[in-house]
Amino acid sequence: MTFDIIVNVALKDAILDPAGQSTAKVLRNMGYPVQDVRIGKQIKLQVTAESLNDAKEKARQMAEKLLANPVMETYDIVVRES
Amino acid sequence: MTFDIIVNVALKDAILDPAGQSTAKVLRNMGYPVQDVRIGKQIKLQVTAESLNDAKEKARQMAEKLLANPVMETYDIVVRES
Amino acid sequence: MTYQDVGLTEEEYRVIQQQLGREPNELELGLFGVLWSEHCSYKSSKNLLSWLPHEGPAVVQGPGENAGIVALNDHVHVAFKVESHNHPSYVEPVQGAATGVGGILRDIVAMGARPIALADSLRFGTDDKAKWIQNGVVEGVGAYGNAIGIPTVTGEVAYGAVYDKNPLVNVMAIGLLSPEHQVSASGAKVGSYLVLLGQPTGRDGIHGASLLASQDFGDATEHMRPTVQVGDPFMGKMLMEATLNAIQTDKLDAVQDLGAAGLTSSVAELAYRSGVGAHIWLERVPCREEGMTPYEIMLSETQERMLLVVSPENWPVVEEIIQHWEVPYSIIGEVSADQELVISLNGEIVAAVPPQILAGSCPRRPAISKWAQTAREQAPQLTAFRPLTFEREWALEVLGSPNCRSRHRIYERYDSMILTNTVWGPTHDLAVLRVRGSEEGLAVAVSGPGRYAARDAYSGGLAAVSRVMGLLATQGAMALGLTDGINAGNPDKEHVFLDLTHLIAGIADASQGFGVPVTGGNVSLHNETEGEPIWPTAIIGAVGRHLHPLHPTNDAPWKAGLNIIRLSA
Amino acid sequence: MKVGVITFPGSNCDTDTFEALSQLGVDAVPLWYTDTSLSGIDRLILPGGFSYGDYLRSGALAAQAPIMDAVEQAISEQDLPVLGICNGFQILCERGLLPGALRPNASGEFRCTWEYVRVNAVPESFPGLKPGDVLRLPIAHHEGAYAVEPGQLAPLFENQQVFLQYSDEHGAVHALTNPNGAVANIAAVSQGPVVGLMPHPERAMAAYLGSADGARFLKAWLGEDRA
Ligand SMILES: Nc1ncnc2c1ncn2[C@@H]1O[C@H](COP(=O)(O)OP(=O)(O)O)[C@@H](O)[C@H]1O
Repeated sequence: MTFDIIVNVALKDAILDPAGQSTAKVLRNMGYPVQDVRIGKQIKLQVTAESLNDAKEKARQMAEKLLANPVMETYDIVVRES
Repeated sequence: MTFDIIVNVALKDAILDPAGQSTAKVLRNMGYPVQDVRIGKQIKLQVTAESLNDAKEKARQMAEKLLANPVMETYDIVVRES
Repeated sequence: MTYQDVGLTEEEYRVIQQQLGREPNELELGLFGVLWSEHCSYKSSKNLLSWLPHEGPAVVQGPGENAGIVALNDHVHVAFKVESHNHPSYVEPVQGAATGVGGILRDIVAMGARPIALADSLRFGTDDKAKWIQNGVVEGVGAYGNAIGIPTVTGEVAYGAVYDKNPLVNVMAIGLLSPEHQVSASGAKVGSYLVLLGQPTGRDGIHGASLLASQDFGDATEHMRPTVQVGDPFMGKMLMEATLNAIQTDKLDAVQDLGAAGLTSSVAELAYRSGVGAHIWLERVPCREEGMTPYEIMLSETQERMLLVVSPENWPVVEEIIQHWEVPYSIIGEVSADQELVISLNGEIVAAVPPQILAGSCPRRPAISKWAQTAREQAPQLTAFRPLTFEREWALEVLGSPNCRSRHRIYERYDSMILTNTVWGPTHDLAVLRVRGSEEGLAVAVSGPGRYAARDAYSGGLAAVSRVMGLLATQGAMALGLTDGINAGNPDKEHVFLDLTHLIAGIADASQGFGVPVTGGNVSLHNETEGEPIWPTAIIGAVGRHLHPLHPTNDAPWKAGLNIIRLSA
Repeated sequence: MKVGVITFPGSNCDTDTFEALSQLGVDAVPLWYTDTSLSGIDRLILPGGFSYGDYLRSGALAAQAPIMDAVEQAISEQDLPVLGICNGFQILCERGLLPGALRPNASGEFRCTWEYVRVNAVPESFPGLKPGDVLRLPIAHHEGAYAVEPGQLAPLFENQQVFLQYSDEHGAVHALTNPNGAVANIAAVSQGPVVGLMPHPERAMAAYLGSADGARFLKAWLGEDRA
C-alpha cells in the first residue's frame, strides 16, 4: 500500500530564525501587523508500507534520522492512505 | 485580536525539485521505499486583525505578495484565533 | 497550428515549403519555429557578426562551435564565451540567473574544457522591482557557481531606467583544456549512438528561451510565459564530471550541450555540423512527467542535459564512467547516413527533416554596410581635452550614484577563490589567474559601457573593446581573444537595427584596430517591453596571457603629490 | 603518513585539498563516498563543497553516506584524527560526530571573504598551535552560523572544545568580527580526535593567494609544526 506523508519541520523555539525575522520586518514595512514569523519546512512524500502503523513508524524514522536535525528542529507527521 | 497563521508553500507540480529528488535518493539508499519527495516551506506567523475574515484576507495577501512566488509556487493557508 | 503561432514569417514559411518540397506537419513546424527563432538562428545578426575579425595567432577555434578556443601556450588551451539569460532572469531572477550560469558552463564543458572561472556582467533598472531583481540575480549566479565549484572572479554591474523591465544577465565562462583532448560538435560518425545524459526531461520552458528571447512582451502576453526552468547545480556538477571524464578517454565522436530549444537544437546542429543524419527514438527519452507529447519532448528546455555521440564499440568504457558519476542516461538514437533528422515514437515516424534545412537555411537579414560607413564618418571626435570646472554638487551626485557604489555586496556572495587560482579577484579591476603547470597565467576582464552606446552606438562598440584592452594593458597582458555579448531591442524596428549595426561595426573596427580576434559570443535581441528598448549594450570579455601571474603589477597608488599623466595618440 | 580525502557527490574542494597536501609533501589517498574501508589511512579529511547540492540541510544527506559508518567506527575504535572543512564540518555535525549544527548565515546570504580566527583552545590533534594564535583564512559558505542547543555553550568552552573564533587581526573577538552570526563567533570546534572548521585552510597556501596561514594550519594538524 502507498501512503502520503507530510513531515512538518520547525526550528526549536530557542533557536534564532534570522530568515523569519527579516521576513517579519518586510511584512511590517508592507503594512501587515505581524508579530513573530518562523520559517520551517514542509516535506511531502509517498512511501510503500504494510499498514498505517508501519507507514507512521517509517515516517518517524525518516524524520528522526534525516528530515529533521534534532539539535535544532522539531517535527510533526501526518500520514494518510493515498 | 491576534490570529495564528500557517502558510504552506509548495512548488508547482511541473517544477523540478532537485532537493526533493536528492533527498528521495538518499532515503531509498537508507532502505525506505519512497516514491516522490517534494520539499516546501511552512511559515508560521501571528497577525493582528479585526476578524477571522480579515485575518484570512491579510494572510492571502501576504502569501501572494511575499511568502510564495506565484511563478513557481502554490500555497494554502490555515488561520486560527490565538 | 499556423506558421504565425510558432513565430515564423510568411517568407520563412515559403522557404520551408520550398526546401522541404512539401508542407511541414505540426511537429516539424514547431521545430522550425524554435530553430528559426532569433534566439537560435541569429538571423538578424549573423551577417553583421561576419564583420568581426576571427583570426589571430592564438586562435584554435573561432566562432561556430559551443565556445571559442585560444592557445595560452603549447600545452594549455583556453575555451571561453559569454552568454546571456536576460528574459528568464526577469521572469524569475534566481532561477533565470542560475540556469544562465549552468548553460554557459555546459558550453565550455562541451568543448572538452574544465571550467576554471566565471565573470558576470549585470544591468539593472532603477525602480523598486529592480532591487528585487538584482537580489535574485546575484543569489542565482552565486547559487549555481558556488555550488558547482567554479569561482566568479570578476564582473561588473551598471544601472539605468531602460533596464527596469529588461535586466541584462550576461555571464562569461572560461575553461582550460589540453590540446590532445579537444572535442567538438562536428565529429559524429554514422552508426554511433546518441546518448542523452543528465536530468530527465520535463515540461520546463517549452517554447522557453527561444520564445521568450525572440518576442517582445507586454502584459497581454503574460500568460504565454513558459514553465520556469530550475537549475540543479548538483546534477550540473555530476554531469560536468561525467562528461569531462568521458572526453578524457578520447572515445567520444562528438559532444553537444542542450540549451535553448533542447533536443531539437542540439541534435539538428550536431548533425548539420557533422554532415550526417540522425534517428531519434522518443520512447527512449527519460521523462520526468507522464504523457509528454513528441512536441514537448523535442522542445523541452530542462536544464543539466548533455548529448554524447559514441560508437557502439567505445560505449562500454563511456557507460562505466557515466555510471560512476550516477548521472541518468539513455541511448536515444543513432547517427545515420541519410542526411535526415528522423524522429520516431514507438516505431512510427513523427517528423523527418534534413538537418541542413533546419539548422542551416534560415533566411538572414541583410547587413547594410552603408550604415556602418556613416557611423564611422559621423562618430563624435575627441578634438580637445576640455578641463572640467569642479563643482562640489556634481562630484557628490556622481559619487552617490548607484553606478559608483562599492560592489562588495555583490561579489562577496560569490565564491571567488575556489580552485585556488585567483591571484587577483573582484577587489581589482580585472582578474589575474594562475594556471597550474604553466609560467604564464590569465588576465580576464569584462566591460560593457551601455551608456556610451545610448548616445552613439558605434562609439559604444569602440569603447567596450578599448576598455577591456586597456584593462589588460595595465598588466602588460597580451590579449588572446575576445568574446562579445550583444544585447539590444527588437531588430524589426529600423532604429534598433541601425543601432545594432553601428554597435557591431564599432566592435569590429576596434578589434581590427587592436589586432585582437573575436572567437565567439552571444546575441540577445528583443530586450524590450511595451515598445521600450534597452540601450544597445555590448558586453566584451577579454582573455589575455599574463607573463607573471603570481606577481601582478600593482594598482597605481593614490597619494598626494603624485603626478597624473595622460597618454594619448 | 597517508591522509585520506573523501569525495562525496557534490564535493568541490577535494582537488584543492589534494593540491594543498601535495604541496606539503603528504601522500593523499582519494576515497569515494561508497567506500566501506579506511584501512591504511592515518588521517582523514572531509573537504568542502556542496555535497548533494546542500539540499535539505548542508551536510545532512552526505552524513548518511556508506563511508560515514567506517568513519564513525575508526574514530571510536582507533581515535582516527578527522578534519572536516566547511561542508566537511557540516557533515560531521549532521552525523553527530561533532556537537552543534550549522545554520544559514544571519544575513541569509552566501559570504566569501577573508577573515581572522583566533585559537581559543588547542585540540589534541593540533599540537603545533597555541591559544592566542591568529590566522588569516578565507570563508565561503551559506550555512556557517554555528549553533548549539540552549545550555550547551558553556560546557563546550569548559571542555576546551571551542577551537577557533572569528576575531580581528589582533585576536580580539567581538560582534563586529562575526561574519555569519555564529554563536560566540565560533569558527571551529573539536571533540576528541575530530575537528571541524568553516574557514578553508587549503585555499590559504601561499602569500600570493592572500595568505599562507592555511599551510601553517595544515602542518600543525599533520603534526609537523610543533612550534
Ligand atoms: N557583478 C559582479 N560580479 C563580480 N564582481 C563584480 C561585479 N561587479 C563588480 N565586481 C567587481 O568589483 C570591482 C569594482 O566594480 P566597479 O566599481 O564596477 O569597477 P569598475 O568601474 O572599475 O568596473 C570590479 O572590478 C569587479 O572585479
